[in-house]
Amino acid sequence: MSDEKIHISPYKSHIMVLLGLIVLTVITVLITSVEMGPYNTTAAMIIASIKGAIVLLYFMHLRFDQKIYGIMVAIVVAIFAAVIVVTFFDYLYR
Amino acid sequence: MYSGASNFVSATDTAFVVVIGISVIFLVGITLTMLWFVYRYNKKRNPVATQIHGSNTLEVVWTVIPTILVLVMFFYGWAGYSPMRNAPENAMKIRANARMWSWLFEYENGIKTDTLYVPLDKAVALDLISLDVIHSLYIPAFRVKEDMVPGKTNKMWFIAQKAGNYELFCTEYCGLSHSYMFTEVKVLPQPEFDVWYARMADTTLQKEAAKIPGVRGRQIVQTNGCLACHSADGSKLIGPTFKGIYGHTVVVNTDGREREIVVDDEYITRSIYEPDSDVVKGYTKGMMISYKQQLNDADIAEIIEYLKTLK
Amino acid sequence: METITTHQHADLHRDDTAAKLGMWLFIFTEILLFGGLFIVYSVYRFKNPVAFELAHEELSITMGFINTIILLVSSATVAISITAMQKNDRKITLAMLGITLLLALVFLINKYFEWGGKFEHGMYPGSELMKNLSNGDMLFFSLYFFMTGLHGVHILIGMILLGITLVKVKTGAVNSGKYALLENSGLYWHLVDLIWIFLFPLFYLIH
Amino acid sequence: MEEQTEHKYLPNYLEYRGKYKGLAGWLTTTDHKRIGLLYFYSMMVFFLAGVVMGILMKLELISPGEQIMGAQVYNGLFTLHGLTMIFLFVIPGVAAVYGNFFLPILIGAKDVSFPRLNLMSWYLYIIGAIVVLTSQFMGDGPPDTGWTFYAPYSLKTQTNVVAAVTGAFILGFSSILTGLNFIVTMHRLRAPGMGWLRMPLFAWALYGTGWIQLLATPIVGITFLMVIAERLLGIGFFDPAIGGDPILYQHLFWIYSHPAVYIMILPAMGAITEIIPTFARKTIFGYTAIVISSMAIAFVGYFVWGHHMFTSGMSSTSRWVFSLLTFLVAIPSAIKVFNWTATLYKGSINIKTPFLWAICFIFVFMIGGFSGLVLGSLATDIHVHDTAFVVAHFHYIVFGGTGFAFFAALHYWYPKMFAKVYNPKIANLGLFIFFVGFNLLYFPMFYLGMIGMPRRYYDYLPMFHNANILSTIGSWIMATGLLIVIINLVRARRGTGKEVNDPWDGKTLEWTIASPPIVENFEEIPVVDHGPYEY
Ligand code: HEA
Ligand code: HEA
Ligand code: HEC
Ligand code: CUA
Ligand SMILES: [Cu+2]
Repeated sequence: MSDEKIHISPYKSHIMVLLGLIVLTVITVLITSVEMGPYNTTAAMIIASIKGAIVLLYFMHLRFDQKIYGIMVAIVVAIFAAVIVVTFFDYLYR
Repeated sequence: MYSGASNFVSATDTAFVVVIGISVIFLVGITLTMLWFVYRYNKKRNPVATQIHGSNTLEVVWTVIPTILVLVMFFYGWAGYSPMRNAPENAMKIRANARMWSWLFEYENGIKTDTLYVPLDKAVALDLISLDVIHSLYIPAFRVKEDMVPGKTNKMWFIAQKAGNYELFCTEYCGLSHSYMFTEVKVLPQPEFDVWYARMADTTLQKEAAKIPGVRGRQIVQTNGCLACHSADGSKLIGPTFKGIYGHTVVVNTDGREREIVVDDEYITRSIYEPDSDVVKGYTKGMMISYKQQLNDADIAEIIEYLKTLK
Repeated sequence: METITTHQHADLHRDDTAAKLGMWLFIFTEILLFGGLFIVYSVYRFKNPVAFELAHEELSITMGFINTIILLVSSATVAISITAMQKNDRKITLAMLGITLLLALVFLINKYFEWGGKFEHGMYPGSELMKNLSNGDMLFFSLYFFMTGLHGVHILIGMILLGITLVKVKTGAVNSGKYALLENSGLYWHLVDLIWIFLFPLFYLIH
Repeated sequence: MEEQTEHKYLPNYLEYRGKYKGLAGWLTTTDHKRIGLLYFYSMMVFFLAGVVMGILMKLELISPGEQIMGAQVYNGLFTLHGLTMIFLFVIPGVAAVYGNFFLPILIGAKDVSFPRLNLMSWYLYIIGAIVVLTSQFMGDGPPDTGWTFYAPYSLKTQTNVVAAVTGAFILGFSSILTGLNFIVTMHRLRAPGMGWLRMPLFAWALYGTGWIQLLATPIVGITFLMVIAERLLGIGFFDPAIGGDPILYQHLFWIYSHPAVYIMILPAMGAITEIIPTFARKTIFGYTAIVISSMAIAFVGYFVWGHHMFTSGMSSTSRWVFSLLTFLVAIPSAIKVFNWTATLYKGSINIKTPFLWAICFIFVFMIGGFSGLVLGSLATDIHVHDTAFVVAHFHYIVFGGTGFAFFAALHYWYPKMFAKVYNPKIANLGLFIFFVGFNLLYFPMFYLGMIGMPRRYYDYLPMFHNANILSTIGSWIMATGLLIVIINLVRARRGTGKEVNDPWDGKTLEWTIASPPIVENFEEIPVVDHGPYEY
């Protein structure tokens, strides 16, 4: 038995989220086809992160679940990001 | 300790003394305290325990003090190490090549040796190059060590401060004969070094040597580390022995087929340039790397002369 | 957190929250599994920026785009199927799961053609062509095959999970009072989508 | 299989008959206690095999030149020894045996959250072990890369690396699933009233460990997969000939393998933390500080991996960053040692075998830890990296730490697990000989490293001879000690049972139930209204 109160997302919200994601995908494709030098990658990654966040928050229900899941996800993402940063202390300064 | 064999010894050994010193104090202190408690608060002497749940003051104290101490240790370690990174501009440059299981040092005037000769009191900078897998150049007396990573040139430098011979080891595991990948550093006073340097560069001497069949070839085989894998006396190492090899019939595996072949000039050349094309039965493929970069046809001709002498 | 401390249940065998927590933890593991590859990717891209940029032109943005859309839609259908289950609408649940599986299949077929195209050009792991590539290209394609391949494996696992769920919904073993399996397979499926969201720009949209 | 029996008499977990009897009953069990024992027995087999390999290596090293084996055999031997000890003994180690057996009991639960997954972890462990072992007999001979599988040697060697790496990959999964199971168990199944800060510290240690297992292991998993792909399919990742970066391999390997050393030590520290208050008859000093230090080790331990690579050609920036972080991770360990010592203060100490093991643990752990500081400091690590000094460090801290804690825990919980009592005099004698042998075996290696003897050396120069002789003799003394300890325990197991529900007068929940525990541990789930060590 789940002892959490159940939050039911309406169908409509799923559709809206999906539309949002598709729009963002189109934007990434468009943005990366304009010449912006190194900012292309940055832009693409920012959009991908936004999309990821949307999936996590709505599809994966983090927004409505107990906080603990959200906290865990945040910690995991932070650790992973830190690992990349620390790895790059090597490659950036070789 | 503090032998002064190189310019890095004193700072490194100071770091050792600091880290180990603090450690020993704590080790002895904590051990004695523990033993004292075990004795003093033994069940017999202290039948009823006093319940103490903790003390924030103490926790802070024994967090902050070790933190300060480790920062001190860090500092000494870093201070001893950071000069190792920056070789002076005027340092003498030597290319150090490592391959499975031998060393080759190339000097600016083209000399190649398998022993590292360096002048006394002069900065020497090594370019560390590996031809196959990772090795590591380690001179304990100098307190220096750096890996030799294929595809990447690492650097090392030092000033030898005492004449003499020192061990030089490979400390990164590199396969079968890792523990035999050993040579010496010979530190010579500048005048002696100069004599050696000039003599080695003198090609007339080599030409002289080349007059006696096989002598030059023997030198090449030695400096290129062939003898790490091929013996000259018939014993079996990683590769087949060189003794009696010339003119002899061997069974080789060519692209999965076995065939017999007589060892002649062409076969030897191929064995050196493309060792994997004919693999001698009973030996593993991929062990010997191609020497296309290091040896030319003239060298191989000399090697063949040498092999002919090994009856 | 103290609120969830007293929930020892007499019935050990049914703890949906535990199952969900377990699934989340497993997802973290998966994220780091791919994380390792993202580290490799970022390092090699950093070292070979030009080669990576040129190599990506071998990949078809259209294909990648279509696959992205497919996965996004399939993610939405899974989410809808869960809502439907909560509303006790089994028909929609089944339909949505069916569509998800179908989309997953289309994704794989698409991938099959994409890889197949590469193979036809002699471009596959270990091929002569690949061995003769320049270093940066070689790394790009190694990573491409490895990462999309591993992602493909995850699609398969996700399909199996969703397939089992579908059957169980049909038999009624998964129902509106007990749908942890559906929720967890859904979570897994979203993860597969999540990873693709990053793979897409990294391989197809380099600029 | 866990249906609650209706009878008055509740069978204990050893005699309980589920669907199957005998061996099949054990192999299909989902009882966490039985799974703990499955781990225990299989692990002891691997451990003893690893120990024999260690002894053989020492025998070979007794003097320069070939003694009993050739170089290829020696290289294969230290690889298998390292693999066995690391992946089959200390990484599952304390967590898989005592964690499985006692975690649910300590938090007042009937089992872990996913009992079947738990059994599956054990099967994965066994399968992984078998795959690793097949590498010895199939293909072109035993792998000879060392347990670190450094590229590009691991890509070049003709030996059977793929099998060994695959085995390690499977073992990684086993470890991940165990960690996952424990974390969920602690979140979900704590007895009513047992808030997070009333959990025994062993449980906390397992909680930290679980997170490391979960977040670090997949990195090495994927790295191993890449090595396999590179060897089998020829898609290049690490071979410099195709632009790969061998140093990147090292980063990935140590991103896991450094945290892995804390997977080994945290549960060990946790076990010691259970033992000390019990025998000091006193509540633990600084409960919260220990909790925080466990979590801090888990967290900071994630960011120090580069200290294994100080000489690899990493950038200078990384080197000092990693050195600094390495020193910081020593602090939480220090906090634990201080708290253990402080717990003894004004206690009423009951000197029993487990306590003696714990004290010895603290001593050797300190030596291991302090030698870790020597390695963490840049200048000194440059000198002793990849020498016998490192070998001494990790034997002191892995064997001395985790190994000692394993035996401490075994002597502590033995009566609970089997309801048998061992002979304490013989146990103490065994410990004494073991301890002397241990130090004689490994201490000379510190010296050898300082004078420059590299590790993984099959043969060495005469200048290293004397210390090596001492060390080899130490290995025999230690073998004698371990033999005594083990024989004593085996004899006790064979002996008659005793009523020993609470032989040490412990306060944690496992001492409130019967020995051996009944199938679902508690007749009734306890309600907890105080901290774990209230004397
Ligand atoms: C259980 C496993 C374990 C543990 C817990 C540790 C703990 C530590 N290790 Fe160790 N280590 C290994 C297992 C472990 N290690 C292994 C297996 C290898 C070799 C791998 C291989 O190459 O094969 C290795 C290698 C290794 C290296 C690489 C050496 C090299 O190859 O050059 C380094 C370098 O920094 C290091 C450092 C440390 C440090 C600083 C700690 C610290 O966490 C120690 C902290 C403890 C203390 C400091 C003692 C207690 C403190 C006090 C009593 C208070 C007083 C303290 C102060 C004043 C600070 N270790
Ligand atoms: C838990 C971890 C663990 C443990 C317990 C041990 C235990 C031992 N190790 Fe360890 N060792 C490692 C982990 C461990 N090792 C690792 C990770 C490596 C690195 C591998 C690599 O480089 O890749 C290593 C490497 C290593 C080397 C270095 C190889 C080299 O660099 O050249 C040596 C050399 O002597 C060695 C020796 C020993 C010995 C003698 C024991 C013995 O345990 C000592 C104690 C012996 C006993 C307690 C005997 C008990 C006796 C019996 C049970 C009866 C049966 C016995 C007989 C019939 C003889 N080990
Ligand atoms: C790392 C070890 C190694 C080194 C160094 C090495 N070899 Fe070899 N060599 C082998 C092995 C193994 C074989 C057998 C397998 C094969 O044919 O590839 C071999 C085969 C040969 C053969 C063919 C032998 C026969 O009996 O048919 C010749 C000739 C040879 N090597 C010459 C050399 C020369 C010259 C050098 C140095 C410039 C050298 N090798 C360095 C390992 C080595
Ligand atoms: Cu070269 Cu070891
Ligand atoms: Cu480490």
